[in-house]
Formats: sequence, structure tokens, C-alpha cells
Amino acid sequence: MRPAIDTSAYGIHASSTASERPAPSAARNPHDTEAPDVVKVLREGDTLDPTTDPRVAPADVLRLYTAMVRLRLIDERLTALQRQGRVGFHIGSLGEEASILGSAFAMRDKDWIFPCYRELGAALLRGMPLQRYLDHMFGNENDPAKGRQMPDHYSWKAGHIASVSSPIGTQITQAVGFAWGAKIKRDELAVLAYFGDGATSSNEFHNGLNFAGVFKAPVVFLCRNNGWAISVPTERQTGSATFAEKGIAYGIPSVRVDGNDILAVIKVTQDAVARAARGEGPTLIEALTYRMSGHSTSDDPRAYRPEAGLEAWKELDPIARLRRHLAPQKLWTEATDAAIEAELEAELKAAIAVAEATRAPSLDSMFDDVFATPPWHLVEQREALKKGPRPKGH
Amino acid sequence: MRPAIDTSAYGIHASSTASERPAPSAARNPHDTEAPDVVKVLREGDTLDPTTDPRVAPADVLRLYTAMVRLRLIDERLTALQRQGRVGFHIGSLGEEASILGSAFAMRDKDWIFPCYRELGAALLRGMPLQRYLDHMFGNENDPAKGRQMPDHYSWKAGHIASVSSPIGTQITQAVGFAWGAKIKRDELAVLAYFGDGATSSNEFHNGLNFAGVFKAPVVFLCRNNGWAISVPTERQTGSATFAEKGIAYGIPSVRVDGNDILAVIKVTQDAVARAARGEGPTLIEALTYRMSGHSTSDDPRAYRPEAGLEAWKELDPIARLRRHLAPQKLWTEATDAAIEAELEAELKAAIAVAEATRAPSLDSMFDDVFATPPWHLVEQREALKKGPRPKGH
Amino acid sequence: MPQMNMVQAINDALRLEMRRDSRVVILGEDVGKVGGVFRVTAGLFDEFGDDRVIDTPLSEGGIIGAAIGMALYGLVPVPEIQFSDFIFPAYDQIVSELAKYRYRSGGEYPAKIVIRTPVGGGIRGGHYHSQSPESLFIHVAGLKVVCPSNPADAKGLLLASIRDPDPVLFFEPKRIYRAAKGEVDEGDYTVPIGKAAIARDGKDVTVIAWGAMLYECLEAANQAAEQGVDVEVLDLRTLWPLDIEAIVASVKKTGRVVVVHEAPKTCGLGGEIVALINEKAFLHLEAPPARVTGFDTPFPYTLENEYLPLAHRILPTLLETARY
Amino acid sequence: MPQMNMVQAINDALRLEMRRDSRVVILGEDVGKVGGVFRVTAGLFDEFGDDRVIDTPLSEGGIIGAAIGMALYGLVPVPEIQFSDFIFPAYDQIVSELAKYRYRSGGEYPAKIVIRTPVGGGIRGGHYHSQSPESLFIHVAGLKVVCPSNPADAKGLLLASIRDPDPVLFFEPKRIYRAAKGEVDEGDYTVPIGKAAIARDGKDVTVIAWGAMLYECLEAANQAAEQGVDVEVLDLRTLWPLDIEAIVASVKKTGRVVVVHEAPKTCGLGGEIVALINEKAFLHLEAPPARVTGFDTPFPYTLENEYLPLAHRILPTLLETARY
Ligand SMILES: Cc1ncc(C[n+]2csc(CCOP(=O)(O)OP(=O)(O)O)c2C)c(N)n1
Ligand SMILES: Cc1ncc(C[n+]2csc(CCOP(=O)(O)OP(=O)(O)O)c2C)c(N)n1
Ligand SMILES: [Mg+2]
Ligand SMILES: [Mg+2]
Repeated sequence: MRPAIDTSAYGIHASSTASERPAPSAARNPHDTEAPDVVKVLREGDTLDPTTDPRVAPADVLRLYTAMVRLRLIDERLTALQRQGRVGFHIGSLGEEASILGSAFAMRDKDWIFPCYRELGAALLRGMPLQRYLDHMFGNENDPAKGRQMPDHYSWKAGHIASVSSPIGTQITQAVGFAWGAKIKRDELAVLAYFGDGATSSNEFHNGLNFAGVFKAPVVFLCRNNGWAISVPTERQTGSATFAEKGIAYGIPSVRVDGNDILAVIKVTQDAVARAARGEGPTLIEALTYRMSGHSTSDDPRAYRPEAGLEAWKELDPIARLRRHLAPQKLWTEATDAAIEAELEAELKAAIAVAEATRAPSLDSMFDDVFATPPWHLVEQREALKKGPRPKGH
Repeated sequence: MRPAIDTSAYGIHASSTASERPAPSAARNPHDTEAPDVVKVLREGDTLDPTTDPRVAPADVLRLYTAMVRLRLIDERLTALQRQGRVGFHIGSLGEEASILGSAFAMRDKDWIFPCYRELGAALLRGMPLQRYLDHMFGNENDPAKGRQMPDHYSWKAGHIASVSSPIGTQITQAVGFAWGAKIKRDELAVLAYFGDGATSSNEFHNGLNFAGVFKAPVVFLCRNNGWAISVPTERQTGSATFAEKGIAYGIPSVRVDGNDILAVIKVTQDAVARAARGEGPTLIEALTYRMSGHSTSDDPRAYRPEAGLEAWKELDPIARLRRHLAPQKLWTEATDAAIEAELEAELKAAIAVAEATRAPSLDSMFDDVFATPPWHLVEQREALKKGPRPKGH
Repeated sequence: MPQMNMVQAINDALRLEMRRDSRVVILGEDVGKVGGVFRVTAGLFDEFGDDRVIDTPLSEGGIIGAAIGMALYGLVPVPEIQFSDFIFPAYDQIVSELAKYRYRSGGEYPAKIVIRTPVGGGIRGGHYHSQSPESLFIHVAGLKVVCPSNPADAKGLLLASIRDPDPVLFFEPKRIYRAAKGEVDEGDYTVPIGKAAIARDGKDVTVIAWGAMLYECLEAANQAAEQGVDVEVLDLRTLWPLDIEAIVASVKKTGRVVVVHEAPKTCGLGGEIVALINEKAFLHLEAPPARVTGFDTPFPYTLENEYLPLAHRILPTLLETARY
Repeated sequence: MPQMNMVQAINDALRLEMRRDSRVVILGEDVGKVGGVFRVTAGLFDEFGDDRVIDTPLSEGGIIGAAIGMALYGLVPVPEIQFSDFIFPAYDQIVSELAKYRYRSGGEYPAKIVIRTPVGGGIRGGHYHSQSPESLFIHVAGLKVVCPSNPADAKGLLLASIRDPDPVLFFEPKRIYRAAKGEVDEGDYTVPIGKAAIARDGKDVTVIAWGAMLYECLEAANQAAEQGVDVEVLDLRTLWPLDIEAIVASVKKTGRVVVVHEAPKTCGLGGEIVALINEKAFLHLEAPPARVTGFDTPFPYTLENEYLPLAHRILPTLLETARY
């Protein structure tokens, strides 16, 4: 009588019925990035646009290249772990690495980052240990989130990374409050708030940008316009021509950037941090990029968008583009990627082994941190649970 | 032991403590209406700007003048009734009559109006009976809202007036859904949604305009920018230079209009209705006007804004300006106002007498309309109440 | 009659009603082209087009606010909220507006919509893909709340909800979306709102449940039977207004009652049911009414099966209550 | 000790704490220059300036979302929501974010703020200036909820709330803002969160209440005394976590209990209290626990005094319960 439980769905399942749909829209033409207002640095060939070049030291460029490649490999591995049923869920950033790593790189160490859920790269660039991340992904006893949140909902206070939440947009207003708090305390720092194109429709986008505009909070709003909110294309998200121009409604200067050009992303983010540091308040950045994978491990995008649209974006792959810049300068060779992969592989293997072997959080832990100290009712519930029988298979 | 009940406050009470505050801001300089993008029709003297003149028939202009004068007199009377303790609350429109009546006039009979709480004039212009309104204001048995809502929270379906609600902004998204529903049904009509400058900060302003922009709903958004949201001036409401430019964020064409120039308000609203009728979707109108009174009968604005600011706005009084246009054409004489007042006085006196003499809604009525048919729990609660003792003084 | 799971039965009801009544429209995030993240609206976009099966921007407040407006115009909107955990950005539109519209306008403006949304745990969704917020809507006067436990009820209750004159929150237990299967009449039928079902007859103790936890109660009841305790299982089906008659009748018969729900215990519907039983059957109570519920913590990820009131947690309380 | 009303006592607590702790900031609609629509923050803008007493744009979600961010930064925000009826646009930030922040981050990010907001009826405010939404917050794990009934408690509880490590909803009964007067210690003191007070000693029946309705219960108790029924009145003061010991002790003494609240009956805190008493003192109950509450309708305007559970409605239930 008790049916088996369906644990397959957080997100979209592939359509099983063939259907005659109107041709799905492309949702952000890759050629948008050729518009004159879109900031770019990388040119075809290995030259940079001197008017926008942020002049990043070669060692840092190489570090960023390495971080992009690692991030992509980590996504691949997590996706595989999910397919194997070893991890419950993963949400990756295939194709969006430059937007994420470039903006995170441009922030100073003292600055803070309020991620959405797709900016693992930012946390890793700041030094979040891989073991910490994998303990979280397995929701084990060592997970700093104590196995309470879904995978990819981490936080890392030491690295100034706020706590990932599922409800779309909520972090935007919080980032504004955080930055405003610093301003009230006369502490000079900036806060980077990440969100997607879909999030611009949320209440909190409006609240966050409105408050930031009025109180001149030192926030960098980074909208990763990756063309899609799960299956909903950008044309369905807003009637405005760009997401950047939404800044006008709040008196917030804004800029569009080629989000697959990591140097351009660094440039506009550094400019925004400088504005914030000068006390001039917030900036809205629209990074034009593309979600090259499904929304998450639960999603199969073939159900709503044509594979064809992907091809044009593959040309603009942020890793390939930086590689084309590095190679002529001999900063990159075939061996580079292999070395990165080998090193990461060793790290990952070890971290996964440890994370997977670590036991689940204790029953007690379920009742901690609801309040600073558990009140009587939680003590009672905890003790009753511990005295009672355990579920089957535990 | 039971303290007397404090029934004095919905809103602001006059400050009793003298305080050394920084000079309050003016919140919208009257000279804003001189900006080149602000649509105007009435000129000093009796001429009209031929490029913007909506060419309203003289009889209609006179009707609108009469409606403005009546509205102001009704506000005065309701305020007096509130001071006398005969009515619980009133929220008037002193100084904003042209924005309200001009926009309502421009809508066609088949169109619908979603008011905020300050647009009584629109309902009266559409013919809502004074008796109906006063029954509502006294919350008596004949009140169509059955005495359930605070004063000035009416509805009038026959006149295509939606139901007034207190929470700021909620009607905006509903108006969009209503208009969108008509569009889905291929019914050609337009919807006028009223709201204040403060409401632009609400979640629902964002949701409403965003959905309207995407789905091209035939809505006319009329933002009465009267300079204040209770005690909060417009500079505290947004970082944008104007409210009109918020339309850009949604791909919605927008326009600023001299809100105290009734012909200009008619012109821009008619244009917006025409756009909607052509299937081009929504328009955002910012009507520049001024809340010349307190926020409501609960508010004393001297606590937060200087009387001095008012003087400049008195020059721009919408009734006086229309009068200066009518008088040279002999459409207005001293006798006009006296006649309007005398007629209204008789109507008001009669309606108030009836409303005040009508008894309170029945106990039964409290339990109706929660659901279409009261379920068991409401039947039980109703019967228990009716069997039990009544409160003192009833 | 064909076999269907919950997803298919709900889809069937939506299709049937959209064919029958052109006023019915669906709107929500990902409900259109892709047919919803759980595929509940699959195929409807193809059949009814973009005007009636509408992918919206990412805003629950916008979805519900616009749906209210459509209802005022005369449509019958059936918005979907992707997970009930994401209903809160629309909470103001639901509790301040939807619930009060008919009342505050003296009956002029009934605002009738049916909000469909997946509810509850069981898919390892952690804090934000697992919650059961029903009591947050039941407390607010003016809303009906429904939660089916099987495909046949799901179809019949959804059709009844769409045809009901009042706004309805229709909670779909996602744990059993595909797992609960059964025969479903292909034709047009309704299951009445406000009527519970006796899922198992018994005489020793009554257990009251709904949605996915019904199966846990039945499992516990079977285990209790092995120990000589005969459990009556009531499937509420409509959470508000409750079928008070069915509850009181069962409690008068058994004198003992356990309420089971996934939501946190405190101020959940279980407490209300216990209080109502006190008011209506106090002298029939032979044991303290008990609750087996989710804990008063956020919904955890790894320890999901420890958090949920599964059969292993229900059984001891059943036995204790029966033997009190 | 000086006499103060509730408004003055709360103002006094805010001033004291802002002087003592520079991390405390106030933000909200009209809280600054004009000192709040009920004048609770009067004078604070003048003393502490625009950086610490902040008039915000008209958005409750913005106020609470920003306050959470400030708290994460290390400030101690005390936002005001102008009427508790207008808290719902911020409901998502409160229930999805504020309540879960410490938990979901494994303790890394406690988000401590105190939300002050006027609650309840009594000012002829109709649907949207009268509601009592406490149970909508109590059901959500992670929030403390406080509601004082007199100036001395108001000051001490507010100071305790601001210093408490957890988020607190501080409901201020507006009906008695000015009407409830009493002596208030000018110095620094706290009233502990989680402790009820016995407002009247009695032996025949316990009535549990809080906020403005406490006075109605006392009035009814006095009238009951004339009829020979000796009522014990418990002032909860903290609505969550409840002072369960005080409740159980009183019920064990009297064997009879009535809960009174303004909020609608269904899924209100009253039901939870009745269920808890069933769990903890079942065998001591000599009569069915009863509730006298607001009705399950929106809050009406003209019939406000018929809707509220005033003394005339409480008394019969007290007598019935005592004589059961
Ligand atoms: C309030 C809320 N509604 C719905 C969802 C379900 N959901 C998760 S991600 C997502 C799309 C987000 O799109 P976007 O903001 O563009 O970010 P992206 O995933 O493309 O990075 C949706 C609808 C959610 N998490 N929160
Ligand atoms: C959601 C919500 N928050 C707060 C209030 C209290 N309130 C009533 S009117 C008002 C100011 C509205 O200002 P605006 O939108 O400019 O309209 P105006 O009164 O100037 O016409 C406020 C804050 C409310 N009614 N609803
Ligand atoms: Mg996206
Ligand atoms: Mg205004």
C-alpha cells in the first residue's frame, strides 16, 4: 500500500511526448555581444582592446584560466556523481565561468560576495577548500551546513561568502543591507551580489536596487544573463531591451559586458568597485553569457530549446577564448590543461573519498541552530526522536 | 483595570515635541512641471497649446470643472464629519483633482478603473451615487461593502470601479491581470491603474509593470506623484530622476504630465488608451502634482514639511488654473461656484442624513461572503454570537 | 478504467476542464513549453496554446496578482506555483487580497482562482523544496485548502476545486506524484470538497492524515494490526473546511485519536484538529489526542527520513494511544 | 518611578538601547522625521540622526531584507512595520530567510533582528489595520514572538528582545498604546523572554491571554468573581516559545482552561495551546479547554466590537467552563 518514493525531481524532466511546438526562441542572440555598448577586451587573435584592458598581470590571467578549467572539470565530476546517485543534485556553470570568475577576481579580499546558487567558482577562487565543498555536497557530518541544505547551498564566512538560499532573489536585498550597514559604520568595502536574468523579475531585485539607489549602498549587482530561467527565455522575462537599462529605474549606473570575455568582466567589475569605494554607490552589470548546460542535473534542455542555438555560443566559449589569447604568448600549451586536470583529479579523488566515507550528521544536530539555544519544545522533540525507532535502512 | 480604548490613530499624529530637525525637503519642486518633457496644455491667459490640446468640448470642460469643485467640497465635508467624530476616517485629494478627474475622463465607458484609495473623484465622475458613497463612509447596513471595510474602501462594479484595498500596490498587478484577461478573450478594452509615488517602491509595482511589459497588457498606469508618501518625500522613494523613466525597465513607454493641468492629463491618458486600443500595450504616466493636505484625516503634515513649500503649489491649484481658462470665455462666473456648492450642499445634506440614520449591518452579515456559502464553522460561530450577550453600548 | 499516477490524473483533469470551459487558463513558471518541472501540465501548451497555458516571468507575486485580475475579469485561472516553498513572495496577494476579495467588496467581486502547487518532502529537496505550509493558509479566513492522496481523488477534487465558487489552494503531494497509482475514470466527475474518506476501517484508534503521509499511516496501521490494534484511518482530502462530522464520528467510535502531518508541529493543522475534538467530543476521549508531525525545525536534507512522520514514528504513538 | 504609557515605554527602551549599543539602528516607513505613525520612535531621529533612524522607501520586503543584511554585517536592526497587516510583502524574507539563516548556515550566519509592529484591533481600522498574525510566524521554526500587555513589560521585553541572540517579532497591541499606563523603571532592566506572568491569582479556571485582550480577561474575571467563580489570568507575554511550565502548573491547579485571542480561531495559537495541554495535563482536565477568539472572517470595520473577544464574550465561556 505504501508506494515507492519519487526522488527524481527538483527540476525539469525530459519530455517524453514528441510534440509540435512552435520553434523555441533563441533567447539571447550571441551576436548581442557585438552591440556597441557591450564592453569587450579580448579580440580575435591575441590582442586586447587598449581602451578597456584592465591590465591583469600574466600570472593572474593564468591563475584565472586554471580556475576556469578546474571549475568546468568539477562541474563534470559532480554531474557524474549525481548520475551515479552518489550526490543528490548539482547545479553547474558551464559556459558562464568567465562571468563568475572575472567578477569575483575583481573584488578585493575585504569585499563580500552574496552568491545565487551558480557561483561555486567565486567561492573556490577565494580559496574555499574542496573538502569543505564536497562534505557539503554529500551532506555529511562535516558539512559546515550540517547536512541541512540541498547540495550547492554552501556558505563560507571566513572567505566572505554569504549563505546560498533557494528562493530566487532574496540575497539581492540582503547584499544591499550588508553594504549599507558597512556604509553606516563608515567601513569602506564593496559587496558583489550575483543573480540570474530570471531573478530580475523577483520582488527582491526591485527592493534591492531601489534601496541601493536611494541609500547609495556600495553594491555591485552582477546579473548573469545566461538567456534562460530554467525553460523560460529572456524575452519572457522582461519587455526591456536589456537588463542593464533596468538600472535607470533606480538611478543606478549600469553597463553591459561580454560575459564570456573574462578580462572585460574584470574591467567593468573593477570600475564598479572603484565607484563604490569613492562613495558613489551601486552599479548594475549585465554580463551577456549563455547557460550551455541544462538548468541543473534535474533538467534536460532539449525539451524546450534547440541544440542549434548552442553552436553559436560554443564559438564564444570563455575558456577557448582566453586560451586563444594565452597560446600565442606561450602562456598556454597543450600540456597546461593536462597538468591542471591531473592535479585536480588527485585532489578531487581524495576529497570525494573522504566526503563519501564520512557519516551522516547526528540526530542531535537536527535540533541545533534553530535558535541559539534549543527551547523546551525542541529538547522534547529531540529526546523523543532519539528514544524512538529509526527509519528502515538506517 | 480595563483601559479606555485608543481609537485615534490610523496615521500620523501631530508631533507634540518641538524639535530641531534639519529643514525638511520640498519633495518635488513645483518648477519640475516646467521641464521640457512635461506635457502641458493650459497656458497662462486663456490659450491652449495647440500641439497638445485634446480638444475637449466646452460642455465637458465645464462638467470637469464642476466635478473638481464638487470633489473638493466633498473632501471638506468628509473631513469635517471626521473631526466631529461622525465618520471614522477620510482620505482626500486636495490639489490632485485634475490628475484624478482628467485621467478618469479620458477612459471610455467600457474601460475599467483600479483605484488606490485617493481617487473618489474617478468613481463620482463615472456616476457612483453619493448616497452609495456615504452609506459606505458610515459603514451602515446599506453600505455595499456591508460595513466591513474602513471608509474610502469602496467598490462599484456597475461603474467598472474595482475594490479599494489598503495594502499599497496590490491593485497594480490585478489591473494588469484584468487587462490581460480581456486581451486573451480578444475583448478590446483598457484598464486604468492608479497609484502614488510611494507605491512605485512596492513589490507589486514591479510585478505589474513587468508582466504588462512582457504580455503587452492594455493598461494605463497612472502614478500620482504628489511629492509624499505620508511623511516620506520622493527623494527617499527612488534614486531615479523621475518616476516616468521607470517604464524603461519594463519596455513600457512613459510620459510626464503636468498633473494640475486637467487638459494635459486628458491628452496623455487618451493617447495611452489609443495605444492600448491599437494593441501596443501599456503606458506609464507620471502626473506631477502635490498633496496639498495631510495624508489623511489622521495626519498633520506640519510635523514633517514646511508650510512654505505649499505656497508655490497653491499657485498651481488645478481648479484655479482651469477657472482662469474658463473665465475669459465667459464659461465661468462668480455665480458658477455658488451654484455648484448650493446644489451639492442639498445633495450632501440629504445623503448624510440618510446614511447616518441607517443602522449598522446585522450580526449575520459579518459571516456572509467569506465564502460563497458559509461552511459549518462559520454557521456555528454566527449562531454562538447571536445567542450571546452584546457588547456594552450596543 | 485506465491506470494513472497522480501527475497523469491531474493533467487529465486540467485537460478535461480546459476543453469544457474556455475560461480556464494556466499560468506559471515553466508550465508552458516544457509542461512544468514535474510535467503536470505536459501537452497542454500544445493543445491550448500560449494564450491559455502561459509561461510567466519569475515572480510568484506577479503570477497570483495577475491571476486575481484575470479572475475579476471573468476567467478561471489555475496558476501553478513551482514548489509550495516559493509561494511566499505571493503571500500578500493571497492572504490580503485573494482571501478577502469577496468579503471586502460585499460580494461584488468574488476572486476565484485555484492555486496548484507541489507540497511536502520525499524528494531530498532540503529546506526549500519540501515544506508543507497548509496551516499558514488555513488560518486566513476565505481560502479553501485541498490535498489529495491518490489519482482518482486528485482528478475529482481538482475538477471540484475549479468549479467551486471560492479560491482554493490545491496542494499536490510530490512524494507520491508518480508513486501513487490507481484506476481513474476517464470521464467527468468530481469529488466533493469538504468530505473526508475512510481509508481504513477500525475500532480502536483513529488516525487522521492526508496526502503522502496517508500511506505511512496505513503502513503503521497494518503493523499495529499485527499487534492486535485495529486502526481507523481517515483521509481528510479537504484540509479546510474540515469534515468535522467524519472526524467526530470516528473519534466517538474509537475514543482515541492521532493526527499525522509533515508540517512542523507548532500551530500546524494537527493542533487545530485536537482543539476541535476537545470542543466536540471531550467526554468521548479515552486517551490524550496525540500528534506525530514534522519537527519544529527547518526541513533538513540528509536527515529527511528522520524528520518526516513515517510509519516507524507513527506506530509507537498509535500503540500508546490505543493502550492508554 | 515615572508613569508611562506603552508608546513612551517602548520609546524609552529604544532610546536607552541606542545610547548603550551603537550597533542598534531603526528603519521603516515614517519612523524618522515624524517619529512613526504612532509616534513610537518620536525624538530618536533628532538624537541619533539619519544613519540610525532611517525613513525608507515604501517596501516592507526591502525593509526586512535590508535589515537582515545589516544584521549579517554586525548591526542590530530594529525595523518597524507600520501595521502588522502590512508585514506580508516581507513574509518571504521573514519565513524563508530570517527564520532559517542560522540553521541553514550551520550556525555561521545568525541573522538577528527585532521586528516591531503594532498589532490587533481597537482603532476602527477594518481589515487592514487590525489583524493579529502571530500564529503565521509561530508556525515557522526559528522565530521568537513577543507581545507585552503593559508599559513595564513592554520596555523590559523589548530590551530583552534586542539583546536576545535570535530574531524576534515584537507585537505592540495598538489598542492599548496610550491607554495602558503604569510605572516604568527609568533604568536598564529586562523581562525574560519565555516567561509568562500571573496577572490574577485564581483557583477555579485558568484564562490564558496576552496583549490588549488581557484587560478584557481581567474584566471578565472580575465579573465572574461576582458570580463566585475565581479566575486565574495568565499573561503569556512571550507567545513563542511558550512558558509551558506556567501553563501546565495553572491548569493542574484549576483543571479548566480558556484561551483568548483576537486572531481568527482556526489554526490560531489558541488551538496549539489546547493541544499542548492535552499532551501535558490530560488527566487533570475537568472540562473541555475552550477558546474565545476572533471569528474566522476578515476583521470587520463597523462590527469591530462584536468581532473582538471582549469581556462580554469571555465571561459566559469562563462561567460555563468553571461550571462544567
Ligand atoms: C522564488 C522562487 N521561485 C521559483 C524558483 C524555482 N527556480 C529555481 S532556479 C529558477 C530559474 C532562475 O533563473 P535565473 O535567475 O535566470 O538564474 P539561472 O538559473 O539562469 O542562473 C527557478 C524558476 C525558486 N528557486 N525560487
Ligand atoms: C503595504 C503597505 N505598507 C504601508 C502602508 C501604510 N501607508 C498607507 S498610505 C502610505 C503612503 C502611500 O504613499 P503614495 O503611494 O505616494 O500615495 P499617496 O498617499 O501619496 O497618494 C503608507 C506608507 C500600506 N497601506 N500598505
Ligand atoms: Mg538565467
Ligand atoms: Mg504620494
